Amino acid sequence: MNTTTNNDKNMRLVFGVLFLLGLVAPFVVYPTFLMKILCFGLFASAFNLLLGFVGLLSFGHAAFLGAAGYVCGLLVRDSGLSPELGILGGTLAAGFLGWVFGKLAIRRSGIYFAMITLALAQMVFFIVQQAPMTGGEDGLQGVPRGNLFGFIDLDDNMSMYYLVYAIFCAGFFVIYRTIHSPFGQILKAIRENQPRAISLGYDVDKFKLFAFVISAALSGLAGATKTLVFQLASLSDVHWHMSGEVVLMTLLGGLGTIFGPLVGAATIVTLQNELADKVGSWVTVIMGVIFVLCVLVFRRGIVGEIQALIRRSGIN
Amino acid sequence: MEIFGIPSALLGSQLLIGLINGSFYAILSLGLAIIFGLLNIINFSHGAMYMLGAFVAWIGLTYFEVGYWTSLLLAPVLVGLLGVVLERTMLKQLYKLDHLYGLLLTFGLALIIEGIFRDQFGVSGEGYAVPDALTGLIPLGFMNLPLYRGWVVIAALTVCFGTWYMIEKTKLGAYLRAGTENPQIVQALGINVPMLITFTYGFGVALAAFAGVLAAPVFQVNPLMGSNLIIVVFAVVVIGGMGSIMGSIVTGLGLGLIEGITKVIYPEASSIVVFAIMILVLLVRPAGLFGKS
Amino acid sequence: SNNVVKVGVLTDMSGTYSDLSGQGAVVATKMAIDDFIANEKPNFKIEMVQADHQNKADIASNKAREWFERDGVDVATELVTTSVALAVMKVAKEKDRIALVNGTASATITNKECNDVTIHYTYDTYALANGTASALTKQGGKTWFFLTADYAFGKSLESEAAKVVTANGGKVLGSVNHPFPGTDFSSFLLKAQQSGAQVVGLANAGSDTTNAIKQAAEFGITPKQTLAGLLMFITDVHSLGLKATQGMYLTTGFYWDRNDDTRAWSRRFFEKQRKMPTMVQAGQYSSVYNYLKAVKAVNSDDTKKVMDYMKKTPINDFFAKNGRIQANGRMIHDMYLAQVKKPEEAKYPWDYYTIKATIPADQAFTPLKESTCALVKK
Amino acid sequence: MNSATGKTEYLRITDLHSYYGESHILHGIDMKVDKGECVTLLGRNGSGRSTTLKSIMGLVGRRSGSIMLNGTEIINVPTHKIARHGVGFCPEERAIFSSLSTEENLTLAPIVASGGMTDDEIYEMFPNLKERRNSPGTKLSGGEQQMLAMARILRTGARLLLLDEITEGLAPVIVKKLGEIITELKKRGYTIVLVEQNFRFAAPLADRHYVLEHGEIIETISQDDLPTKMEWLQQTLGV
Amino acid sequence: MSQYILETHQLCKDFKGFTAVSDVNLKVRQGSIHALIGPNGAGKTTVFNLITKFLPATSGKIVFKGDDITHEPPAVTARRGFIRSFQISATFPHLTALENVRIGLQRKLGTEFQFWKSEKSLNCLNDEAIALLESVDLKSFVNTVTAEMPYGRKRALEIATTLALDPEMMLLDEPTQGMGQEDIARVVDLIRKVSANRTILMVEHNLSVVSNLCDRITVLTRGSILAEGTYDEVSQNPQVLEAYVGSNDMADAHH
Ligand SMILES: Nc1ncnc2c1ncn2[C@@H]1O[C@H](COP(=O)(O)OP(=O)(O)OP(=O)(O)O)[C@@H](O)[C@H]1O
Ligand SMILES: Nc1ncnc2c1ncn2[C@@H]1O[C@H](COP(=O)(O)OP(=O)(O)OP(=O)(O)O)[C@@H](O)[C@H]1O
Ligand SMILES: [Mg+2]
Ligand SMILES: [Mg+2]
Repeated sequence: MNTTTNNDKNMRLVFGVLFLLGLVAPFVVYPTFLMKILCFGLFASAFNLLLGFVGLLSFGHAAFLGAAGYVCGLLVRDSGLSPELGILGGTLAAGFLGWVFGKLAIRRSGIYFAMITLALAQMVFFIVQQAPMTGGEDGLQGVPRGNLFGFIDLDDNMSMYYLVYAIFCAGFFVIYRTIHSPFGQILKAIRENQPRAISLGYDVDKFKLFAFVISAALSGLAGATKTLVFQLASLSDVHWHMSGEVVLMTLLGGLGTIFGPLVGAATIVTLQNELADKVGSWVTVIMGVIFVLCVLVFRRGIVGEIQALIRRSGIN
Repeated sequence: MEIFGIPSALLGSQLLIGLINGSFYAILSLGLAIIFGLLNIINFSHGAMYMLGAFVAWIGLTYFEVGYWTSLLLAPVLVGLLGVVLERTMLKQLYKLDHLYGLLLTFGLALIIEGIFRDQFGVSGEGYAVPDALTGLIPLGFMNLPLYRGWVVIAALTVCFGTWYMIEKTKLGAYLRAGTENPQIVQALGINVPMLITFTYGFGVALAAFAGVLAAPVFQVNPLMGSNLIIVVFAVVVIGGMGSIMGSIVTGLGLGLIEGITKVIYPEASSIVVFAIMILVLLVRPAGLFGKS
Repeated sequence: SNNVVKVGVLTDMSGTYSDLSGQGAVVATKMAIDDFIANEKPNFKIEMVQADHQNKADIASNKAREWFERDGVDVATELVTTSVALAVMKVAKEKDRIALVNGTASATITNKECNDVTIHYTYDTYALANGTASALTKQGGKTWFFLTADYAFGKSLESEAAKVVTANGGKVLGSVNHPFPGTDFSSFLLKAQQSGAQVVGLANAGSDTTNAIKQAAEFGITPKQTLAGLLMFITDVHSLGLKATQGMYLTTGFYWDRNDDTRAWSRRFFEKQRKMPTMVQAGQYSSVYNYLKAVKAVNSDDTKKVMDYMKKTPINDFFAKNGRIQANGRMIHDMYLAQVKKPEEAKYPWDYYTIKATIPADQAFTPLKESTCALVKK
Repeated sequence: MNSATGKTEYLRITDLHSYYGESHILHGIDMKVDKGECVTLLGRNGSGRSTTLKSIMGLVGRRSGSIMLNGTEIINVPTHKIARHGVGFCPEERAIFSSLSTEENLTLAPIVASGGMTDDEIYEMFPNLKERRNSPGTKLSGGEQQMLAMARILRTGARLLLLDEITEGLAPVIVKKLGEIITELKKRGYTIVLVEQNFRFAAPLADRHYVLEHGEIIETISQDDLPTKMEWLQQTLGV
Repeated sequence: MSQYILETHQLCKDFKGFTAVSDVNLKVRQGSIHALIGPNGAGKTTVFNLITKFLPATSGKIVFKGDDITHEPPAVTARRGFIRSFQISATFPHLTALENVRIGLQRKLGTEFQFWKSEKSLNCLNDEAIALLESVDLKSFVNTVTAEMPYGRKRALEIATTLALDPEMMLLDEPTQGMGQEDIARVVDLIRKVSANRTILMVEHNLSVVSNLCDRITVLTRGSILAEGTYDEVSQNPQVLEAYVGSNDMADAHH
């Protein structure tokens, strides 16, 4: 009992420190870059909710990120909606798409689940590529950031940053809450022993579907926000490589840890950004090497390894 | 004469071309199915191995004057050996873990291999000429079939059915089938299962390399030639039923045909018709057309 | 600013376009800067930064923002692939810096999406499609069939070419949209064959084009029917070889073996890159060099001053003949219709083209009055 | 067989510990089987008898201690090599392969030494198998599958047989038949380790009984001592 | 309503041509403790899987309290108050004993889909959970992670979790398998205790447990019912003796 309260305290401390860091960060680090990290951090965390806490590997999460981005972009640019409504629209669209994917895939498990989600995501890619209003391979360009609630000018990078930060914190909180909620308890039970959970009267498919929809909607939230940040949505967000990238982020940061995906996303985004100037065509090779190392020697990921280290030193 | 409003000559030629493309799907998905059967790994680097096969042929021809026919043997052997090394050094460590890790590892390997080749050879691709003995056209009436394409079908079918025969009718095949069911007991009967697994992986990727050599004279030899194909081939394996040998051959050929027809009726959809079919099949038969439970 | 001019090369170092641009574009930029310093002895410092946008518009836009806001980059250049170019143009406009677009083909850059900080330098879809289609139709290629990549870019190539074909008295017999990217084109090629058209126009790019050409030869389509690559680079010809490409027509903004100037520069480029330059790489050199000249001339890197100077100063160098930058940002210059040589005609490495015609600058590109760009006063 | 002279030690296990993942199942097993002997492992469900056999074959997660087979240490030898040293294992779950025909199942295991039974001898011993030669292995009845599992190791020339609950779920007639077969095998000089629930079946066949509890051997009873220990056995095992 | 809480009619299960269960007509009386015995592979676990819907029946009908539940999803059947345990211990290994039981209790709270609530909202169940753990002698394990508990204790925890749902009928698959003598005695007591007001159907190999606890016994061999009756009736049945015990004394099969 004592240890749990201690843990709670530590956790609260960690959260507090990180929260403050996020508040001051844009004065030190380039804000657009931070916003990108936050968007991908949220995306990876949402993905992790599914893989790390329900044990479902979706290889089609790019569809949610990308589709929400396009929906948000179209709503804001072409229908003239305000940014908050655009984000909301994107999120809802992703949630709905998640429901459709989930309905089709949820009864399969393991590799089959991964493959069906991949196939569905390919269909979404195809639609986005073909549809007349998406701009095809040019992407959806020139999305205005607009004014939040009609009076906060988001063209100012700092206001945009704090909006993204607020969205990230809200999304992250939803994920944290979901994991530590009555619902999350059942998810844990399902991951640990699915037949037993069924025999206790829980409709496992429904829980998985619900978790899938939450994960999809939050991925969509990340995608919609990203569209506003960069003022564009592009095909690469819907491409299956993006689905692979989010797995890499999650794995690198630490599967099933609460901060892992954020750390993983930050690492990958930083690498992509930094390597872009230095190694040229070796970026993909380096990504591949990271993948291989993660799988072979570093399975717990950065945060997982740190936690294990703390636990070990705590025992000694 | 017309069928569905399409001139039958056009339909006939498109079906034939579908069959040719299906041959590539069949060899590639066969390799994947074999690997999945025994190792329980979705080999994401299969596309990269296909590309390697084509590149070995190209490098052989360009730098060492190794001809097509030699490459047809040499490339699978070399790529198979690479597979053996990868299995021994990396994949081996993952069997006790969730299948997911095998998929992720091979995904990473694919990125590395393709990245290196892209850096070395660029993305425009390299040309590889049709071997002299196979140039020319066969007049079929409804179309003129390039001789080489005819050879592709024959070679692919031979290899596919040879593999099927080996697995269904020989002792080695019996080991493989038994190993798929219960590797521990097979090992307890005195069969070197780890070696069998290594061999299987090597053989599976050698098939991919073989397809690569077959493809070299038809498509540009390009570092990314496998990465787009591989997703479709996954779909083929899933539709056929993961791990099913016959399933992957038949489905590979069949989907080639369906794609061919789609290219006549609604060409824009030809790249996703496979995925649409996959979703339908999985809804009706979760284990795939030929899969067991 | 503060006596430093910073040039940012944002290109595709590893993806589909890395051969036609990529490292070669970086090399060309360096050459331009070094030559400029050596020739013009400027009183300001010149720095270059480079980045790989991996063909992702968000990476490109992020990088461009960072460059403009934090690193004081004055001009973002190269910008291959439309999504990247459009994204960076917008950032440049917002931050009041310059975008020099070279690798991208899309004509929207100087039409619907145009802005006053962008120069589209080397070529565009109109110039290529127009050049090849009109020349071929005039030479008697009256019936056409298009093989079109199923996306906006492919379709605009097709429609631009088709317009020219009909305008010159030709006829389009049909077209087929193929998935993008595709690998096997035989089904589509058979349709082209069955159409009986004299010319098969390839409204696609990169590996789609090369694969289609290769397979056209395999199916005996060439040489019975003529292939016209609507977007082809010398690297494509190089990778396919002359055997597969002989006799093809294409339009290019630059050919290394055209005259002594081009040869001299290209040989220097070849020393460093071991490949002959594409038009994008040559255009990259020219655009950066001329930008720097403008900065020197107005003695400022202020965007408006530089743009104004560039728009009113004609350009003539080894790359551009009769070059002029129009109000919509379109740099117009002579283009060349080339035919690929037969293998036996090639005398030395990279001896690939015969220049069949020069398309004068004012005919090569979209007439200014037809431009939908808002900057064009009508 | 039990004569004090002329005994050759065939299998000796010393301080064997075995683990499945984290859980420690065997806690130091010591036992010894001479050539031509038949011993049984008795114990309750879950006492570790099957695990002992699997440990000899190297089929557990991890093991330590020493297993000497005919003078060779095999504790670190991979499973297939142990089989090639002449050990035949008939697992509890029979493990007949459904994708193989009966005949393929039978001939799957490679011959490891000369002196195994010929196919004819086997078909003579198990006529059912001959009849159903071409049907898939798992279409056989439980009893037939058990015969098949036995038969496939008799073919290989293995001299040490590890038999796990071979009478489980079999009709008494077949059990009786298996008894005869084991007697016959003993006559031919096979060394046998038998895990059995069915004490009535095992008692007359065995030279010695090892009683396991919680992964340890708590008692060794030779056939001669059996009558005196009967009551103790009944108490501990309920037999 | 009939006196039978659970009935199966002509229940069959084929696995690809292999008939694991054929024409089983099982009738379980309300309030009884009913045992299902038979040799290994007789199909006992399969019958369990069929009546709890973990496997679809090939043919036949399952009736629970007068309702045909043959085609109901398993979770729905479970919510009827019809809960099973598993042959291999079925706990949630990385949760504590308390959390395990709470998973069972949580259902009646009706908050299982509320992802916005804190898990602290579940603490109101702690007292009840601890009481349940006490009832199975697991008080000292309340905060132990289940994976670290001894085997016998896990089975007890499983029963506690099942009890948390206050089921009307419990299905226990070999509840004493792999247990030491004193653990067995404890579980027997426990089962007897919880059988008040409940129906229990259990699979058990240990005949001393069966004779001790059960009111009725069904003997299964090769997928079909061989005999049914009280322990005494069954143990006199020569067919049962032959098929199950392999001798002419039922006591031989006691452990
Ligand atoms: N694969 C496994 N993983 C984890 N634990 C196992 C495994 N197999 C067996 N055990 C455990 O090891 C212990 C000993 O099992 P073993 O199979 O050796 O028992 P046994 O004496 O043969 O009993 P029986 O065959 O009658 O069940 C048991 O507690 C069992 O739960
Ligand atoms: N999923 C399955 N597929 C194929 N056969 C199966 C399957 N499940 C069980 N069987 C077979 O059905 C028969 C009955 O199995 P079941 O598990 O019901 O036996 P049991 O009576 O519970 O035995 P035990 O006492 O050993 O637990 C066995 O022969 C088994 O091999
Ligand atoms: Mg056992
Ligand atoms: Mg059972």
